[in-house]
Amino acid sequence: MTITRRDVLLGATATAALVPLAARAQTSEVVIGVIYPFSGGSAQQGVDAQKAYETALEVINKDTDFDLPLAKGEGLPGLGGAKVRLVFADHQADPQKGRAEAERLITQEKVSAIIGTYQSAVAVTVSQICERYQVPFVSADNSSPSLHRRGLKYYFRAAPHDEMYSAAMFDFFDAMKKKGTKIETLSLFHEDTIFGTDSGNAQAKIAGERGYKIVTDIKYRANSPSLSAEVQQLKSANADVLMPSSYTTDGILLVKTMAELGYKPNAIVAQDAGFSEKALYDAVGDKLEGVISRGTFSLDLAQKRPMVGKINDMFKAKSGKDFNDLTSRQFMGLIILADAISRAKSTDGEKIRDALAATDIPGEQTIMPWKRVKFDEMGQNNDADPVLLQYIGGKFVTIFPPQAAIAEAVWPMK
Amino acid sequence: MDKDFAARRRRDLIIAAALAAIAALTPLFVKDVVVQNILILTLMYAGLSQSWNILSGYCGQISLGHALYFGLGAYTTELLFTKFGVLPWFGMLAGGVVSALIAMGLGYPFFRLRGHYFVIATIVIAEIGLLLFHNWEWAGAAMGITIPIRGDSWLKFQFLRTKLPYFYFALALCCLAWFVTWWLENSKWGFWWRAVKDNPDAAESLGVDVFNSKMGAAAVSAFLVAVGGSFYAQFVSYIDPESVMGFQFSLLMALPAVLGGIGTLWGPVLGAAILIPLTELTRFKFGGSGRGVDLIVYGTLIVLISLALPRGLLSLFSRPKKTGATR
Amino acid sequence: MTALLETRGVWQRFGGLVANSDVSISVGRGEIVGLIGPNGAGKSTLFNLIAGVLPPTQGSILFDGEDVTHMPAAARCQRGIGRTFQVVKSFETMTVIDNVIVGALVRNTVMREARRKAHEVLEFTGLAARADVLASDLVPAEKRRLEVARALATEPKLLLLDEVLTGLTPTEAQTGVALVRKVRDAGITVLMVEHVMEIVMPLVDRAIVLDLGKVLVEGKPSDVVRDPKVIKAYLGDRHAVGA
Amino acid sequence: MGLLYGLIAVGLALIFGLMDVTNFAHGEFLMIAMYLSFFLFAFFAIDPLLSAPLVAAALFIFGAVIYLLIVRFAMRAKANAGMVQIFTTFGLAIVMRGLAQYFFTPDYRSIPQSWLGGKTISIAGIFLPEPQLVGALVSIAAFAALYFFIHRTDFGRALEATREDPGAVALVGIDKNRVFAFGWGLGAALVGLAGAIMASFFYIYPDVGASFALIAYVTVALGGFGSVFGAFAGGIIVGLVEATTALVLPPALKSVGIYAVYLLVVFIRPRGLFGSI
Repeated sequence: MTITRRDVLLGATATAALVPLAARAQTSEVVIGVIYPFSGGSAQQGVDAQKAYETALEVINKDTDFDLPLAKGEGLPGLGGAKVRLVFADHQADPQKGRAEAERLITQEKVSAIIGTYQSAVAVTVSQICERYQVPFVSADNSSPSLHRRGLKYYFRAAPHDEMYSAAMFDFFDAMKKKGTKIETLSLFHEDTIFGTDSGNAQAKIAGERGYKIVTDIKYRANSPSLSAEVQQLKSANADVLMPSSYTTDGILLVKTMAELGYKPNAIVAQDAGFSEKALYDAVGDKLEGVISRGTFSLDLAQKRPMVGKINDMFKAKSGKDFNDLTSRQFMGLIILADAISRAKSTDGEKIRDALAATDIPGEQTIMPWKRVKFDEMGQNNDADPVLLQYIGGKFVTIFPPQAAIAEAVWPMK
Repeated sequence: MDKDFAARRRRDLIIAAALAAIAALTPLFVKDVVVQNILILTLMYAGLSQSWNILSGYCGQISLGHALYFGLGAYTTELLFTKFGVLPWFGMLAGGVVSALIAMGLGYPFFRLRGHYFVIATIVIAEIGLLLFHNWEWAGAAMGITIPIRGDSWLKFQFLRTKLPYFYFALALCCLAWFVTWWLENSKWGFWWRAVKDNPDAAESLGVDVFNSKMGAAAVSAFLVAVGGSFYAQFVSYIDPESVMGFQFSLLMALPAVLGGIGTLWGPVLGAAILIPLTELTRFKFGGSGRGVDLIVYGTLIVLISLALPRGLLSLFSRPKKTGATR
Repeated sequence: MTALLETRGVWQRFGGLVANSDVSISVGRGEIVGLIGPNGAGKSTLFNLIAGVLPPTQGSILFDGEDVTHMPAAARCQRGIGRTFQVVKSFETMTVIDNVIVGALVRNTVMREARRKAHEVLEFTGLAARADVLASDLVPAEKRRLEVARALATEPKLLLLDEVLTGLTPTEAQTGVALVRKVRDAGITVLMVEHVMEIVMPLVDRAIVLDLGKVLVEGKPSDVVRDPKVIKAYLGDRHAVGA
Repeated sequence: MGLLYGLIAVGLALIFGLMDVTNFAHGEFLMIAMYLSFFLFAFFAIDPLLSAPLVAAALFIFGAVIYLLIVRFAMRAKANAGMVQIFTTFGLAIVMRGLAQYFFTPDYRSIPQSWLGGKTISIAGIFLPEPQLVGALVSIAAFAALYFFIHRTDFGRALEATREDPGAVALVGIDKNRVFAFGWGLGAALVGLAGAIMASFFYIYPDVGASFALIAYVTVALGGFGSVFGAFAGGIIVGLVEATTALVLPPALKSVGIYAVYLLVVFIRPRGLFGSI
């Protein structure tokens, strides 16, 4: 057994050691693994993510004229113009399958890095496997704060996490209060998987610190067939602000049920997820005029940075949708990862890791309203400023923070 | 005739030993971790399905709620480990005992139910367990439990660098479940269970304690499944309610047995050996497409096998029985 | 010598329906007793009360000097009551020998001995050649025989036979009759329910006729068949009997 | 809501209870119905309420075809009939989900504007959402019709007789397959009706059936297999229990209430409230 164990060890290091040789010899391609749910209840997110990554791939591999890392020129300059190839894998929202897929991508597809995963629970196991094989994992769109606090060396997240988002919401409330808007009571409404639980906990904590009163804190079962009872409770509590953390399905049902039960809160400030999905607004957009959602992306950034609009057009051509909060993060995640690989001039996991750790991209060279991209020792980018967006007249408008805002918040919502 | 029978029993044992020996040697040739992963899962599901088969196949009490015991095994082990520092090996045992006790506790009301009512009750109880764990803050609720990584150690049954210990444990579990089945098959319990499955009234008239038969089967079955759950938790090193107590586990435990041959000694092993690699391969092959092709392939195969071979794949191999001859 | 089985003033009511009213019968050791009567006479109900399927509404049942009125069927089997079912209930997915082993396990905890016992019983009942056949593949007459074999494997003192001879061809019935005699010769008391009088009468030592839930007549078969009350009770049923 | 559960459940009750076939693809029937309703709306602008009969008719054919193509053979299985049915229909459910994902894409769909969607009637301060209200009315009508149908028509009796003794029925010249295909069609049509109404206020995606399937099984079993009235009563009870549990327990646990009531009922009455088999 000792022999074989050593062999496995050798195999793992060999994977990392041999590939750069091959890559340098042929300068042909760099493989990156993309792990998403492509079947099951959240397959839509997987399919959308695929389009976002393909858009990023186009920017990287083709010669484009954007002020983004790697946009100009073909492929990765650090590796002699090597092209990036993506391998997609389906984790079906199951941590075990995510783990198995990550391992398969690393050992069989010889990927240099992995990006994913939408569901936070899957990110937990995928990042563990990456750590074991010393392959960097870029958590493009997971927002659970617990993820980067596990002492992993190979974990990176360029986007904000829920505590940062929630803090931004409360900053916004504070600002509104100063202007004389009455915001005292809050209703939290969150689903019961990691995302909702984390988000709810973060919000409850900050609310306590800043002296807001939570009148109802409802945790509900994700994908419930009915939310009538829950909405009834929200309605009777009638807080100043309703703060939902829901995925698309529940978001649609929540809004419909609210309309049916005649509950019309003063304001809805949503924790992204469902509330940044086109599907939700297609379904119930008319009832959501004035809803506020946190986000890291806003299309109106195109007014300041024209490339945002162009890249969005590229994405739209593939998917038929505008970039949203998730897809923009996925796009950016791959750009940042590829940039690091190029700077590492290697496909060796450790070198890419070091390059990622040394990343420092100014905000202007992203499609996001961020200050810059720079990771702390836990792999979290603390300069990814969240924004608050308001849905007005069929599109999102940035309303907070002031430096990014292009409009004043409409309060109360219609 | 007795000799025939004894010979058959011995033959089964020899085949099993040979298969186990071959399986034990595979890591010498299979270095690919992905294949190893598939092997581990196959062995694990073979063991789980074999355990499920005891209650549902032999004793005929179709349970689609065994995910409850799987999850209880996983949670007992990890809660004891992360909260009280109890080694997983003891946790595994504790998980098995807890599950067996709960299975027997549930047996009191449950075994009065028959047919669909029983099946639905088992689904429902597992669903209740899932919801409770989902909302149990102390047990990590939706966040689950991440098993702290402390480096390779047999004591903590934790290995980062190699899958071999997991492989051998899964093999041992599978062998244990098989051996328990083999042993019980030719015991008073084995006969009682089959009698209870076929006709409880007749069994009762022949002195079979129907209720306790079911209880015994439930306890053995739950214990083994819980050990499997503990193993899975250690193997994945992260658990959350959905990923150890979800309904899909109940089905995945039943499917191999049903496909291979329910209520038979070899059915679960055969079923798992075909089903699990198939599941994994269809996902590798089509999963990235995002168009559900893997589901279509997988589902179609289940439909076809269930329809074409109601007694399971094993019926392809069984020798033709002397039938119909009325002397 | 006390009777092996005795029922004392047994009543059974299903809602408003009275299936047995005040039935007191007794079966002595080594006897073959026939329990007969027209359709709906309450034979099967009484039979089930004795076998322990359900407790009587009123009255008591004594077996071998012990009150078994409220004892479940499995326990009665251990005390020495074996039974067959009117609608055969074989263990369909098990082989013939395995069916019988289930019965043999009552008295033999060691598998090897239970198996040996089962083989003995199969020899005794003439099913030895079919030992390894699935019960579901037997013809009806064989299934009946299997039921008897299974019950015999429990080594009963009293064997309850529920219409084992009904629905068989004359040859099959003759083999059946011979088997019942053989059972009695082995020292086992037999209580058999039969609908068709012609077959049972030559076989039984004593007949008990039930009608409308009550004991109508009891006595030697030759006397019973000539009893006017019996003839009257059966008259409406004549055609069926003649068939 | 309870009545809608009832409507979903009654189709299942018909298949499950009256024909004694386990149908694990029931939720997927619902999913298909919702998609149909959605597409009729999206392409022909037919309101779900209007398209309900169309959808029901389409599902009728679909159900009958599924029976004739697949389920018929599952019922014929000599060994393990129960397991064969469970897994055949389960496999079917997976295929249907896969096909839905393949053809309809996994996007969440929803009908934005309909006659019913989002409207509410307020009676004495109690808000009654119109879709649910109409759903309830349709359910009551469907139940009444079905009840009458099963108990008062020759076909209903044929259905029951066929379940009990297919052989005997064949002797009187009833074709078992025709009767059961019709029964499956009818069951599916009822789900179609439910799906069309649900489409007006619920989101639609390939896995949508799963959320409802378990509740439907519990509803049917609670009421008792083989009883149309039972499914109706079961639906109302499930709806009420759901609403009341949410007041007592955290909403995330509201299904626990439904499940607990089911367990309680079957422990006391092992055949459900009105079950005959």
